[in-house]
Amino acid sequence: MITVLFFAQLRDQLGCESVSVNAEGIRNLAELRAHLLEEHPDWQPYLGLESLLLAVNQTLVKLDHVVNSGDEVAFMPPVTGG
Amino acid sequence: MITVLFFAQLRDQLGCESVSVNAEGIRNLAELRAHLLEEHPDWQPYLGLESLLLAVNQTLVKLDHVVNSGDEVAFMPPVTGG
Amino acid sequence: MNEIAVQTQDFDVGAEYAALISGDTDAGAAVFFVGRVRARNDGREVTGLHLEHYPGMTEKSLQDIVQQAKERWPIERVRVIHRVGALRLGEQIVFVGATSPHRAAAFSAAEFIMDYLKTRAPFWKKEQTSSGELWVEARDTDQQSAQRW
Amino acid sequence: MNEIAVQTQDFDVGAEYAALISGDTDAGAAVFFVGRVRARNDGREVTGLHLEHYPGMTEKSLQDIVQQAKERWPIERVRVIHRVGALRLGEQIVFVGATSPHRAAAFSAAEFIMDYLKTRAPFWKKEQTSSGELWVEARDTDQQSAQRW
Repeated sequence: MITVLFFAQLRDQLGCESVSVNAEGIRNLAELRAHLLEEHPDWQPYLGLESLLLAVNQTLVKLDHVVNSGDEVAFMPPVTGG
Repeated sequence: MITVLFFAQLRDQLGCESVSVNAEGIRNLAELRAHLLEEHPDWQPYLGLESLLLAVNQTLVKLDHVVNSGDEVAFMPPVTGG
Repeated sequence: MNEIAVQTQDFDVGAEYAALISGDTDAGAAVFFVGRVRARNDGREVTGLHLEHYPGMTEKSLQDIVQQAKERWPIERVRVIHRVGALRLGEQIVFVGATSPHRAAAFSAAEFIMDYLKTRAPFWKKEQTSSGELWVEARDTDQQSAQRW
Repeated sequence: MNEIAVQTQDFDVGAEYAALISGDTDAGAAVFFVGRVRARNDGREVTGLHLEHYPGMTEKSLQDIVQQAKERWPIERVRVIHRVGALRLGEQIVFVGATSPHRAAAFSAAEFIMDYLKTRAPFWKKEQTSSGELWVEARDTDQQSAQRW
């Protein structure tokens, strides 16, 4: 399984904080996102945003980054700390 | 009269902290320096240095700056505060 | 002293400065940044903030940013504190301190850490304003600042 | 609070910071620099300094530098303190603090003030070292730093 986390306004928009996804057949973040959008077509306006930041196991990565079972994945709006 | 001040290592090198100079016939800092060097030829290695900073009435100026009777002139080594 | 702290409680700038220079006579230069909740942001009247973060990744990303700063400049010591949770108007949000033998290195390291923190560390601000709550939008100018380095 | 102080006595960084932000919720960003007597300078072992200045011109030149910073950046408040006289190893020499609504402005103003102070304000350091006293030489890198602005 892959743990997927959503933060800040993205979490509010999806009405969801985290989901567990079966890793089978999912090779990278792009495929993970496609899988989530298949199950939740109404997430497209939010999860489809190019501006989102992506992390795998708490490190920022790009959309082509490999994901494996056991990974912690995060979809995040652009950060606004400091 | 023009009051002339010397600071830091320049003061140590000249062995002099301040002198009063008759302003007559002295139009600018270059002429003031020439006048001082005429009276003290041994000051040339120190007062002749191009790196010296010059101030008239406590404002940094260039060698062609006009001087008048009553002015306070300073010859200073490059500053090293902070 | 840990280099990184993510915490709800406030911090004492004087005490942080004292700890950073304590017993270190090689660091001739110390630079500090403090960010606070300000009254106006993009024309909105702000009365407070809620700061959300990604626990675990926050500390990891700050440590990574500090490490990059140390690789770029001759830094003696660094301290980064970022608060999370509810913050009122005027309260302190973030502290970055860097010491170095060299003034330029201390300035660059502190500004680099802030620029990277602003664009890479997983914190999000939700503003309380006179017309309700809203998530703060990221700024292009922050991206541009981070791309300088 | 005066913006400029030239003094023999030490200063308290925490108190200076508190005064700079007191009652001002528009200044979201505060940047501070502290310069101290460091143990090594150009390979020499330093045990102390004597700081000479040009009384009157010192204050005037610092005020002029602060004025230039205010014309370049949206600064809320500025504070510059420079000590003179005898200073021991590790003691504080100079404090520059600047607050602004904007982070980049506060960083730039503080660094600009330091760069200009280093090349235009009439202070001179005489070092006490293990091999005697000597006047510190000005650095080309300080001139280059000041020419950036």
